[in-house]
Amino acid sequence: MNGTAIGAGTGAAQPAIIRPYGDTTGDGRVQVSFTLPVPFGNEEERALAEGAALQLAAKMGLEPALVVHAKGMGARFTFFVVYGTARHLVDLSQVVITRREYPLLSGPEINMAIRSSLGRKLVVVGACIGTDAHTVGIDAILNVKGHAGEKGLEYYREMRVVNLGAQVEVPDLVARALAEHADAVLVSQVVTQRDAHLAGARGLARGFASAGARRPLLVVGGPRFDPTMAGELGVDRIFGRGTTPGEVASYLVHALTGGAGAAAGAGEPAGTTTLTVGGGAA
Amino acid sequence: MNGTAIGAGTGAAQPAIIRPYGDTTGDGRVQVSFTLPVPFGNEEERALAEGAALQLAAKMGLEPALVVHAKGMGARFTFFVVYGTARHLVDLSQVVITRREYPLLSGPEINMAIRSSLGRKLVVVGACIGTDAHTVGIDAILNVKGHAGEKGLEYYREMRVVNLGAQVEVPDLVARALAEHADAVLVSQVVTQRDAHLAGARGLARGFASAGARRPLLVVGGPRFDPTMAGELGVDRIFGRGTTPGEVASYLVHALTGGAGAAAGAGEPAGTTTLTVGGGAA
Amino acid sequence: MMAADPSTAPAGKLRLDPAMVSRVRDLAARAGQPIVELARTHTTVSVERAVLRLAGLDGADREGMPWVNHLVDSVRDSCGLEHGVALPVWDALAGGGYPGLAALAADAAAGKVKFALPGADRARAARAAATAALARGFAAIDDRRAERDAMIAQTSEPPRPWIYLIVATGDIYEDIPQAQAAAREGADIIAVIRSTGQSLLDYVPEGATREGYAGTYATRENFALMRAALDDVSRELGRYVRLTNYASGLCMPEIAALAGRERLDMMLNDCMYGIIFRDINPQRTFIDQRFARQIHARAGIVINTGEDNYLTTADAVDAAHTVVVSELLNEYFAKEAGLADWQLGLGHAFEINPQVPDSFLLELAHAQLVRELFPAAPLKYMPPTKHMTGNVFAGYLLDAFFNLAGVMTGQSILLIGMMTEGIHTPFLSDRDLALENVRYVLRAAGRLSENFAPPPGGFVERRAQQVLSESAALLTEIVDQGLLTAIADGTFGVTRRPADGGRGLDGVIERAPEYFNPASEFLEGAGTSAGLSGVTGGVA
Amino acid sequence: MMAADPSTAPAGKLRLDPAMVSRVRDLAARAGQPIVELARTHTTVSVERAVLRLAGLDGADREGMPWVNHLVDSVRDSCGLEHGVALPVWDALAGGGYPGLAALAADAAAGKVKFALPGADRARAARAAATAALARGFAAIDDRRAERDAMIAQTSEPPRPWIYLIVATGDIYEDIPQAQAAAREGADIIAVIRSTGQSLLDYVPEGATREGYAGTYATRENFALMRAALDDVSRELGRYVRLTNYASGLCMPEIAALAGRERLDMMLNDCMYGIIFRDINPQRTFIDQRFARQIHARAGIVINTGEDNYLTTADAVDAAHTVVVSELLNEYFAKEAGLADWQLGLGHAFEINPQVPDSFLLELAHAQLVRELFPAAPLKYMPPTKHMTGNVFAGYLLDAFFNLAGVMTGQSILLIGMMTEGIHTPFLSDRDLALENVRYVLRAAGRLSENFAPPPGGFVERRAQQVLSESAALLTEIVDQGLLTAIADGTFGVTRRPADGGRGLDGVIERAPEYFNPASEFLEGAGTSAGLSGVTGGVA
Ligand code: B12
Ligand code: B12
Ligand SMILES: Cc1ncc(COP(=O)(O)O)c(C=O)c1O
Ligand SMILES: Cc1ncc(COP(=O)(O)O)c(C=O)c1O
Repeated sequence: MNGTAIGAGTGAAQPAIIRPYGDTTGDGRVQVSFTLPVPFGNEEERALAEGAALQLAAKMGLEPALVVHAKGMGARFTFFVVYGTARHLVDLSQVVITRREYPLLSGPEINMAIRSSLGRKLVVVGACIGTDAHTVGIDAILNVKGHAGEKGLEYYREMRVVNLGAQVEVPDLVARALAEHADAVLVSQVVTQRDAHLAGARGLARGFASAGARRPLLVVGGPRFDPTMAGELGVDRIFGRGTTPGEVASYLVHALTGGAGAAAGAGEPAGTTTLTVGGGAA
Repeated sequence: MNGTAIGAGTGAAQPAIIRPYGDTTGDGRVQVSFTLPVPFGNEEERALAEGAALQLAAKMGLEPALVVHAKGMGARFTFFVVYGTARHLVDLSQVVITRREYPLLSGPEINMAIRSSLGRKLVVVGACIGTDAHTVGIDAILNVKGHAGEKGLEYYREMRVVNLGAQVEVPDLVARALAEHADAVLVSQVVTQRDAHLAGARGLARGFASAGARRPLLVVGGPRFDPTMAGELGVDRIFGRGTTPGEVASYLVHALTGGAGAAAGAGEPAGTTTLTVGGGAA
Repeated sequence: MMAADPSTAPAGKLRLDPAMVSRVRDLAARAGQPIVELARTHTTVSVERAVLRLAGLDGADREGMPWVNHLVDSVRDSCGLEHGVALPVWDALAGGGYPGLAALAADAAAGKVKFALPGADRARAARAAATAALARGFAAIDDRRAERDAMIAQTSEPPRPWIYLIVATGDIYEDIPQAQAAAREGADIIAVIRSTGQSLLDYVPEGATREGYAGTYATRENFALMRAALDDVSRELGRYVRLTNYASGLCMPEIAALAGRERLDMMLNDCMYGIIFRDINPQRTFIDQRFARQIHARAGIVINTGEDNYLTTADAVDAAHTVVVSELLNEYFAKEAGLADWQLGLGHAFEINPQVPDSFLLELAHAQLVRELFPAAPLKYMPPTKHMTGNVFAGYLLDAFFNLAGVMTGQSILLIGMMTEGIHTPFLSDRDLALENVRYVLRAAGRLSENFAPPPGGFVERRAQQVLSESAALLTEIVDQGLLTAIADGTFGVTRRPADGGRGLDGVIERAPEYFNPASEFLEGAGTSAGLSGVTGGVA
Repeated sequence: MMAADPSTAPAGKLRLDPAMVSRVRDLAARAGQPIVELARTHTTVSVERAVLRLAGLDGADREGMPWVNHLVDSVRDSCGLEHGVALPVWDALAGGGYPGLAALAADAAAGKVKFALPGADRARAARAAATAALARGFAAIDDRRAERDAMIAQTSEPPRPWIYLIVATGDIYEDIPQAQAAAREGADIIAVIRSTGQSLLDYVPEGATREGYAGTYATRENFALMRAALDDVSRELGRYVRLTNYASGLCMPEIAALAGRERLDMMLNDCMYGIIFRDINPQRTFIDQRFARQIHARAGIVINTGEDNYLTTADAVDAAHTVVVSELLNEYFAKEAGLADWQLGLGHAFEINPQVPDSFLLELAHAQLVRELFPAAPLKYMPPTKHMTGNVFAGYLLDAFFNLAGVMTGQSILLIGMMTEGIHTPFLSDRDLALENVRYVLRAAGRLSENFAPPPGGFVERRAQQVLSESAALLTEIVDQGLLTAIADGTFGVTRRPADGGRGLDGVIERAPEYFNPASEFLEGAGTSAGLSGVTGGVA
């Protein structure tokens, strides 16, 4: 990992304008599957259904496109698999990526930064809020056991972690966070059906709105979050799929100690890129 | 199957404007997979790669879209699976479907039509041309054994079928067709890599160009043909995926006897729909 | 009653030691006995509300708070619940001249009723009235059970394994067509997942509902709507399609009562799921589950336990024995509550990390072990979830191997995995593809199990025997320290749940010596459920 | 030499009757003998060209027509080929004072050479010169064989089953990175599919090629480029990656020669594929295949036969025995040509319609039968193609079951199926996903075969024994009527190929009594290949 700009980072050989690749450069081949609410019974219906699928493919910019599989599901729906040639170009120079605004620090650096700038332990309160009971993600960040080979925040000598577990109501979380003098509140939201996670994050922000100056840093995470949405949801930072504890710890130091860690000279420089859709590998 | 217009055929309950259906009406959910020629190594590269995938998804009209899987393949390629919400609407009233221009006839009707209008056997010469050796498709149309429960053309008393098999060069085919006084030449093209099938069909048309008035009806088939392209390729008719022998026989009668079968009053009326992308089920 | 006869223990393909098998069963009984004692000597608000629901009290006030809650809360406020809700209620009913329980509850809600424990005479009348009301309630449940048998006779019993599918739109009116579509594509059992919040509600919502997150509320009306829709499709298909819902949670006994009244066929009902995955108080859960299971026993409902869940938070290899231990405990509690073998849908799962070498052989060992330990139980086998990623192709493949393991080891109920498990609640097409997957496996390899013969001393046999001895060791520890302590220590699902923590402990009440529960005389005593239903258990 | 010793016939999992096994082997030898006789008494233009290629003659005229074709055609025009090409050629070479064969060929192409059969004296000299040239040629081939052994020693031999993957872009420079990528992802063998037209060409194209339909031309240069690229990646991975190409076709012996010279490791070489699927004349094919196989034997190349193809035109259940019969014939011809057991990559396939009940059990029966009939052969198992549709999810699943059948029955070489088989030649990602598929199956279930034990009298055993007796019956018929008649009657792949039909019959020449082939003394005689290579065959 390094701090260079995109163009350089991707190497000289990488052209800026690319297309999807099936088995030859530039062939543009893409696979798509979807269901349309149309029947697939008699010849008439099948013709209409496949025509509808091809219309959608064309609107998606796939031309030519072939319906390679169509299957009626009950009397009202048809499932399609389509392969086609995407007419769109991908311009790598226009790719929107949010940059990681902080350096990745080692454990000792994090502890030292906290000690030197706060002079006390950094207090983190974590929870799954509302009806979400998926604690594995937040536990991966907080518990000593950690995730992906990195120890969780509990492991840091200079952090005090209070993990409230699942199904915590926002008012209870606010009360507890203030009582603990939390520097940061970490909340996980895994269920996304009907945008439950967005509602959850907004609820969190609203809950802490009245806390004024005592409002801790609000950090939200979960596998289906778009990290660029923090502002919109009223929280300070969002972490996505594959986040590691070290990333979170480094961020906390950056946000709460004014980047003392980076000032310590070690670690990786700020300004490298963070993922738009999550923090790591698939 | 019936001969009504599209609107009626799809039933009163079918709205004209539809969207893809994941698990709720109107949710627009679509699955896409593709490869981009971008590396997926370090954090920088991954961010760029996922951003590029999202850019493509956005251009395809998927918004929001989530990269749910990204995998580096070697040093230069990344494979993605994306789920997103298609912003496009499908307008069923605008679906382009070519109509089957002839009625489907029964075996006796076909034989009778040939006898009454030609007064002799209808001669069909079939082959796989060029280097294509996939005979199963043309055999399915021609051989007695047939396909999908329908007997092949050899089974019709009033047809004489000469099946030349695979790898026939166009000049040889032309010579043989003229020698046999073929009414129709049926050619299969299954290999489509580098548009081999299109080249094959064009070569067929060119080959028969000099035959003038003696040029037989040219019929081409194969699983990846787009039946609307007949004119463009210079042949009379194209059959796609899932064609049945009965469809082909009915077409031959229609094209070569002036639709005598339909005149016989029986059978299904002309004007029903034929598939844009093939004749049958997946 | 619980100690298994060693002579009936299966030899099977794994050559399990019958003495070992009866030893673990014995240990489970010893570990469970103190918990049964706890349940016998305590009641809960939900148990008392369930009594009222069994007596037919439905409905809610304008805010949606059910009358049963109002009534039980009022009684508790007035005179406590240690004698049960029945005596005060039926006494007040008679005394106030109410036309029925709902009217009484409405007055109680309005603070117009003062409940008291009746004296001996009036108590006798109240007791009789309550018992009569419950008799009518149980007669209705018995009718529904008979109705099930009739429906099965009229349609048909699908062959094992039964294909179990989930619907989870949050809207009962979207769930219904999806469930019917799934049934037409081959589902034998439809489970309606509940909204994420419901199990923590200390009341059962009312009416048909269209709002839920990642699931639909369990209500009597939703039960009835779905059961009717599935009856339609059962008749259409000539195959009885079963309906499942979830009892575990703060209202386990009440939902059990509603399930019996609306002819649900199976219910998720685990002795520990609520404790571990919903942070419900352990004592509350154990008391509730016993009464809920007694009702299931009567209603001819098959229970499904939740051991599969442990493997989402614990490692499926390291914690394999915790699944077996929990199944033995669930079996003990279930039989004690009157459930027959054919009603024990014990749960287990295919959750080993697919990166682990020999993972499929390990899965076979685990699944075969469970099959042989519980030969007569309709085991419910759960598909991979934890290691399902966004790679839907890999997911489709893993689900196929799950289906295959199910078939090779003769599992009874296969919950069908979705290739998009790692992404979203199932799309219509996910479910359709999942059914195509299992249909292929059943058709192509349904008879493979005849060729599955782990050799003596081979990998599979050794692994199964290892898990069994680990189970014995853990059970011995649990007997020593007590089940509540073991749970507090994070034995199951690496989640610590202290005996006094979690929700709902305030709803637990120690029974007074004169505690009266009019349902109990219908529910306790030997052989309650055996032989009532045409369904027979056994190895698939 | 061919009749198998009954005592070595395998008992195995299917309890095949050793007498039956040796009976079918015997019948195959009797059916094959007349064909061997035909090959011993005839030559072909391609056999003669192969002699020149073995002697090192490469290159082509400006139109791309190879010098070997010019030379052979000239000789044929001048004095016929019934004495072989060698005597007239080496005689003219000496007589004209040519620096080498290429110069002679150029002159011959220009019509400047008149070939004649030399008289006794000059014949002796020509014979010696030819033999010396061939000795150098075979020394080169022996060197390449030793080089292979060295490379394997330097890298490593991958464990069985070997993963076999196809590249097919039509452009050698696209094929190379795709092949390397596949090797890095786990492929042990790379096959470069040929362009659709090549097998009907009566010459071998020259040079590196970038134009081909659905495959890349087999040329010496392409062989060399790909072998070098795979050597690089073998070193990088520390695992020897094998290269395969296709011999069958009108130039079978020549391509075999080039394969030996460029160290290909395996070659598709079937005694009947060209006849049935390319409409090449049967006699031509049988003569060509024998000489081609003799070269493979010397070069230490494993052959792959093409029985899998029959099941794309015939039904995989009805025609299962035709696969076995053809394998027995291929084995007989191969051994007669000097190939050792470890070189017999006999082909078979997983092609049963997945809608057929018990299809997976039938596949297991077929695959296990072949495994037990040929215990020492590196069997090549082909994935489903015919029943692969546009449903890529279903296709991915079917491929997984193919992989599983391969693992359960101990197949040696697994050709990896593509989920898009029914659609297009493989995408890069198709191949990557296919490798993930097989890696999962090997990792998770690689040791499942220890648990696969078809019970006596069970479905699998009965099916295998049925196929074996059907094979015996068919072989008996073939012995009676002659193999050429059987082929004419559509016995294999339901395709009728009369003995005098098809392409290339005009390239067949009956040998004169004085026919001389300088390669033959290097190729004929016992034990040619045995013990030369470090590769050992046997059950995976
Ligand atoms: C384990 C699990 C459960 C367990 C949870 C146990 C527990 N104590 O957590 C049990 C079995 C109880 C369960 C129940 C249910 N689950 Co669940 N479950 C899963 C499962 C299999 C794995 C989730 C997981 O543990 N991932 C591993 C962790 C490490 O990853 P993660 O959560 O993404 O966390 C990482 C990052 O996102 C990030 N992160 C996450 N949170 C935070 C917070 C902060 C502050 C930061 C910085 C970072 C961060 O860092 C983590 C490490 O990298 C998924 C399916 C899947 N394969 O993903 C379904 C899934 C999440 N469940 C789902 C559902 C619907 C449910 C149920 C409602 C019904 C059901 N289908 O079973 C119930 C009820 C749950 C409820 N009330 O919330 C759905 C959600 C659908 C959606 N998109 O809305 C999923 C996707 C399954 C599905 N396809 O239907 N579930
Ligand atoms: C069988 C088969 C073979 C057999 C052919 C045997 C034979 N005698 O036909 C063998 C093994 C020899 C073979 C070889 C090759 N094959 Co091939 N083969 C197939 C396979 C598995 C099935 C094709 C088939 O029989 N379909 C069944 C018939 C009934 O369907 P159909 O052809 O679509 O025909 C129907 C309609 O299309 C229509 N129709 C077709 N023709 C005509 C003509 C007329 C006039 C009409 C009216 C209608 C009509 O009616 C038919 C009935 O409904 C496909 C993969 C697949 N699953 O589709 C690959 C496939 C076609 N082969 C392919 C290739 C590349 C080859 C090879 C070049 C290399 C290889 N991969 O093996 C070689 C060389 C072939 C050559 N020179 O042409 C590719 C083509 C890729 C592409 N899109 O370009 C495919 C798709 C496999 C793949 N994914 O790589 N193959
Ligand atoms: C035994 C058991 N009960 C209940 C549930 C569901 O509970 P809830 O509705 O609380 O998510 C599950 C879910 O998997 C379960 O296994
Ligand atoms: C034995 C054998 N030879 C050759 C081939 C390929 O031949 P062609 O290049 O003619 O397609 C195959 C294809 O499957 C085969 O099985």
